[in-house]
Amino acid sequence: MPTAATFEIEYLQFLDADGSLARNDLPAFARDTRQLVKLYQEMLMVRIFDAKAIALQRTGKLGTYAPCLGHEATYLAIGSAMQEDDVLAVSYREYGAQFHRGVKPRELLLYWGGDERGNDFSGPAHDFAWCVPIGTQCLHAAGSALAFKIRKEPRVAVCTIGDGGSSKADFNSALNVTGAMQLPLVAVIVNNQWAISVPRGAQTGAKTLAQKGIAAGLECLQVDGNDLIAMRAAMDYAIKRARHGHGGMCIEAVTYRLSDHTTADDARRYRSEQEVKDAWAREPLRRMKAYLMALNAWTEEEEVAWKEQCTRYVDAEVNAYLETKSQPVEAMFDYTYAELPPDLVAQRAEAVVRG
Amino acid sequence: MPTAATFEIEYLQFLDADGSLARNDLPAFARDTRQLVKLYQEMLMVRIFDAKAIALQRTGKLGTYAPCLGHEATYLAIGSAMQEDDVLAVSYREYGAQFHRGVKPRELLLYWGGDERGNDFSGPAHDFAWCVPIGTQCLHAAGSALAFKIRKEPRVAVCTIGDGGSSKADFNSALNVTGAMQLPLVAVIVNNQWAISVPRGAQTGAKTLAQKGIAAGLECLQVDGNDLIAMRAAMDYAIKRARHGHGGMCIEAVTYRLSDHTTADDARRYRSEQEVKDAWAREPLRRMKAYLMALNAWTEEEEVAWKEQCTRYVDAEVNAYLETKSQPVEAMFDYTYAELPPDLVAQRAEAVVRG
Amino acid sequence: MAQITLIEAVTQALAWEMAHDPSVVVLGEDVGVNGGVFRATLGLIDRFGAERVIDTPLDETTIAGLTVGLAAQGMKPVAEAQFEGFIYGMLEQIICHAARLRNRTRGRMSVPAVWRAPWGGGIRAPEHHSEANEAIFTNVPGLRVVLPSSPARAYGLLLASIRDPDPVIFFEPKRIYRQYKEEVPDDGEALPLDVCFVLRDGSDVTLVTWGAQVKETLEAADALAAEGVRAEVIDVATLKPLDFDTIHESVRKTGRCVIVHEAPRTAGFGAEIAARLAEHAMYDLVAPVERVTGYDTHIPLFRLEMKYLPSVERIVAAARRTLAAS
Amino acid sequence: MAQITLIEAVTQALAWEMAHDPSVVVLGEDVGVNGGVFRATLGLIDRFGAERVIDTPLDETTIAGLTVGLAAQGMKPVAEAQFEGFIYGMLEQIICHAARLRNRTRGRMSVPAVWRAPWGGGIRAPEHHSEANEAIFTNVPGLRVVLPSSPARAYGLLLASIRDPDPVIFFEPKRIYRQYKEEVPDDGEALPLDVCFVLRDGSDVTLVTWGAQVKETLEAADALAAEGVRAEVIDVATLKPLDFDTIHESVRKTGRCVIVHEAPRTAGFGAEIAARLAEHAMYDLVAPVERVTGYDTHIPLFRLEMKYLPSVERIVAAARRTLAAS
Ligand SMILES: Cc1ncc(C[n+]2csc(CCOP(=O)(O)OP(=O)(O)O)c2C)c(N)n1
Ligand SMILES: Cc1ncc(C[n+]2csc(CCOP(=O)(O)OP(=O)(O)O)c2C)c(N)n1
Ligand SMILES: [Mg+2]
Ligand SMILES: [Mg+2]
Repeated sequence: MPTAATFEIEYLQFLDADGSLARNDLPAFARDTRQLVKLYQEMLMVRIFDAKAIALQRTGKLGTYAPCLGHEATYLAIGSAMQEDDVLAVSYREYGAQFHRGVKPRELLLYWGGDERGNDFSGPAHDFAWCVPIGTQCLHAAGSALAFKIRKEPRVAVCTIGDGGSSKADFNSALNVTGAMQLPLVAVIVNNQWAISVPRGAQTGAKTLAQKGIAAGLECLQVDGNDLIAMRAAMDYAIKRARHGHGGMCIEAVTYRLSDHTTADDARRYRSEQEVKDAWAREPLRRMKAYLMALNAWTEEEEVAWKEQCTRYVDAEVNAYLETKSQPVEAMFDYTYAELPPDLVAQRAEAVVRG
Repeated sequence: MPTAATFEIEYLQFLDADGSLARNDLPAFARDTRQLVKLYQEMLMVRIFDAKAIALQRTGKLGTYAPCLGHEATYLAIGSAMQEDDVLAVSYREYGAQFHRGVKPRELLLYWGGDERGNDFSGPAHDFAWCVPIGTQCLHAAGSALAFKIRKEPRVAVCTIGDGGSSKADFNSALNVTGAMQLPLVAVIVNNQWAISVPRGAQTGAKTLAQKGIAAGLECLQVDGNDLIAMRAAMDYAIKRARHGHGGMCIEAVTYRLSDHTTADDARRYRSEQEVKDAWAREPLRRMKAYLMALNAWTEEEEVAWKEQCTRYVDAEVNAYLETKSQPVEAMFDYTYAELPPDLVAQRAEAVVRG
Repeated sequence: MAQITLIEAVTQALAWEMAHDPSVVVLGEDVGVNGGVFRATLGLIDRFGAERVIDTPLDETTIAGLTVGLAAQGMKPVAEAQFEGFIYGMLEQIICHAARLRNRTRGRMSVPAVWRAPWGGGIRAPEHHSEANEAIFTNVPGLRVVLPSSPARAYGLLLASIRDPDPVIFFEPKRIYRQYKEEVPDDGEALPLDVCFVLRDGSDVTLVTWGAQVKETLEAADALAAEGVRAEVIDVATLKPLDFDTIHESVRKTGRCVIVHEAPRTAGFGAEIAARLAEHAMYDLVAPVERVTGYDTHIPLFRLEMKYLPSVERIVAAARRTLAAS
Repeated sequence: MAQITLIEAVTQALAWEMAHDPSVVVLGEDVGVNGGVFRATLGLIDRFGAERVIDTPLDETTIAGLTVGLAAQGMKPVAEAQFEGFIYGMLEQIICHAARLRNRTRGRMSVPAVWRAPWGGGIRAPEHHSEANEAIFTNVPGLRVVLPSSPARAYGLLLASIRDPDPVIFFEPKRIYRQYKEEVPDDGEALPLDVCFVLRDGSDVTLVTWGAQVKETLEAADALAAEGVRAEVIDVATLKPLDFDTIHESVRKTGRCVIVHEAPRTAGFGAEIAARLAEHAMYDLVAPVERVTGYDTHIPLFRLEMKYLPSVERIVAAARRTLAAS
């Protein structure tokens, strides 16, 4: 039979699970060891923050929290590959990317602590807030990319989505319109193998999640999402392509959720301890540390000192969060519309009186 | 780079635009010329019906009507490849498939004539009615396929969708769940190149529409949808696979909408006369007629006689439609719930009194 | 100055605002070369180009999500749902994001977008082309819901909707798209988004309605006038936020209220108006409130649809009941 | 006989019906091994297998569309939206198909399906986990909307909903999922889907509510009783179709009505009840109708959410106003 079309999905990895180089053609940025150290430090910071947030939740000082344990490399690669004026549209646990872009831990805590002010964060004002309705953020990124295209701005939109979320209608719609309109959008599927209790295999019959982009005519790539170098190289490539008008891309970052889904979840109900144990052998920090130590770019002493520094910083942020008073009751009215409609004035007054 | 996955989409055609064989490995059914003649006759019948329906609309005896001019081969292939207990979920112009399955022209006219009784048709009671919200029918087919799987029935669900509709969230969701659950579903994208005024190229950046199935891990095939033999061979293959538990398939039938989108549309506003003229050279009846005549299986005399027979049949159906009185006013209440809730009794009584 | 129809007023408003504000873009299915299936966007692509008059892929979720993204990044998108019956795929984006982004981000981001859709029954259209589903939107905080019923109000309210910093659902009563023409100066003058329009003064009974039903309601007022009954007719036009004051003031005067809409009765937006009367106007009312509405069934296919829609006779009969009651 | 919570009653009803009707299947996100994020489907996969307790891909459109297809082919699916705030992706399938298939096909096909979702605020959950969006469904003909507020009613109404030949939206007030236990015999006895439940007799004022607010409303009735005011408390429970007769009968007796719900006020379902009172009970009422509801804003994140939800004090104050008015 004649062939109408053929496709190939490549797999990208530089650092294997033990921190050895899987290939020699290191991208330029990765030859700058100082930059790698800095990113490694950021990953460590995120991990320390993550543990602290869980502790806060367990002691009743935070609401439900979605940890990011194991995803640090993927998120740091995303955050560090973007320019400030690019737009980031996340789901709800991409803290590494957001911290890199200027969001403060105290803001993050405020959000999970039940206070909308967490979303009025110190990161770029054009970045979207955490997005709970799965997948919907991808179309916000596509709309942003369309705005850039219309205004002829050399900016790129990046969205993230989970393996579960890659089944959601909005995600596929975002990919499709990206291909149809040649939008500068980079979609990253953070495949951590689980959507709460549903394993990756139950989401789709597709061999890779990267190939979701084929349906949209996008270039697709599968990456070791625990390998900061590969992830960053993939993001650099995709963002550059998009910025230069060559269209969007669909990247699957293969990683693993080492934590529960959220603090409201108990993953032992549905997955084996062995699977988690195996995944720890592939986690992103260990391999980067090994790699940097082999290069003599990082030492155990530096690690200890940096961790202490992180802890002090995180503690200060936690305190700032805990000391933030609740908003007054009228705060629930004041951002519903740009101006409070007359129809609502009485309700607000009533609420204020009630206190 | 290592390769994570590769894919290939094949293109299937047996009869070229002039009715010559494009390849020699004819499928078994196509060697039974009588069967081909019968299907050709059905295509002719549909075409005559289609013209009559447009005439009815133009003279104010029918509401908006969606013609199927040019799609006859695709629809007859679908209808004839299915078994009676399979389920068909159509959009709104798949008349050839439906007539083959027992739906009467008068029922079709009733529906487009503004009377719900058209949907209580003589086709299989488990077939879905015409479905106006684009794409939603595909998930009904998937749900049906899931029911068959649960009940271990060797039945298959078939859904059709347009090139435009292949952008709709529901369609992609249907493909995805078909792959994820290995459902016996055959999805046919009837790519007639236009979604009202929007050309195929504006819907997606994908090279083929068939490759939408790759995102779902489905086997995909692109077919000349104006070639009854190829379309039927594709359907036979896909349905057999599905019936035997090997999962779903995504078929793109490449055809052309020779008519306006509906009688409310004027395609001259947005597409060139030349394009339509060119498409007429590839239309499905002409080539099948040439093929059958070359085989001495069909003559001009038979054609004239058959057309007359069709006209008589269609006229009788049209009369039956025109003579069907409106439903009484209470008919708008009586199928809202299985039993009219007490809350609605007064409204019904009021409407009946008013008449 | 030309006389124009309601749909021409829509086009005129879009063109005015696109000409004066480069951040305004129009997007939807068939809005480009085809000018929309009703021709609401006719000629816009020629004037403003395909980058600002955007034919989208056929997916309402896509349209709605793009709209949120565009608006959040400083554009003013006017999205079209080809018919109100196809707006459901947009709801998650409208309810979870358009209506909430300002609140979610404490004002850091907002969604100054408009969702237009031809609305309502009575044009002998196919299934799903005749719904009146405005009630779905009226319980959602953060949205505005606008439903003009004349060329001038379509023009002025659409301008206001596009300029409004918050998301607006803008339904266009397709049955009266071309019902009559009136002079609508193309002067860029917007109308306020928070007042009802008193179309006719009267002292005996208040008829409250919106959309295409304004036609039947005014005819009912005529019929009542012939019987010596002076009906006040109010076109709500901006359903949410609601200007209840204007309605209340009228009922204070008349003591009677008939609410007319074509959506199904139960939990239709008429219920909110009746509820506010029950809360705030009990001592003003001299007769029970009446609702003349679509029935609590699906609007039937077109052979029966006119039996479903509120008729002049039904409105007159309800008004008479309020007069008899007291 | 065991004492069980509301959510255990849900599980018990699902298990009963699955054991007695092989066409009943459960589908949704995490309903299988995990037993649902609230454990409503706990243990069902062990008893009935993965073919009948189906973890779907993460897409509400998929869940809703599969449900329509399953039901149309003779199954009785019980679909779960993980939270009410994620139901919007299901609306096109629910409104255009579940609610219409019987009507569209003149009874040839139907959709005997249930959509369950944990509903409402007050559990300190993240964004979009606290909505009360029942009003959206109440204007849609062909649907039933059910909202139980006790273990026994959850059991009996869920059984009835699954057995009902039409589509039912079944919202579960998650704030009171585990509030208290009561004896609920596992006898397969369904409750009627078209009557309100009078939870407490009284002659001075009628308090009408549903869902989690039944708790505060009963407490308000207690507080009023302490002042010598006998409040009648009605749990609407089956919002659509509405049993207005029971409410009307109560108001005939009391002459006063306070409607309590946590959804935003404007065009909330309370409006429909107030509207019917304005239409049919004007001569019975001795005081204006009162609504005690969520405000017309988004339910805030949890630091403020209890200030948003109707409190006992607000209900008592409204009841007092009705008493003072007359
Ligand atoms: C539309 C929608 N449906 C359901 C949920 C509930 N929910 C929250 S997270 C989640 C699983 C997400 O899995 P995945 O996309 O793989 O992302 P991960 O949490 O693993 O990063 C679900 C079902 C939701 N937030 N939004
Ligand atoms: C959800 C939805 N959106 C919009 C429409 C309006 N509409 C009807 S047909 C059509 C174009 C369909 O094009 P395609 O899918 O290619 O099918 P074709 O009509 O060409 O067979 C549109 C936009 C609709 N019916 N449903
Ligand atoms: Mg995941
Ligand atoms: Mg088409």
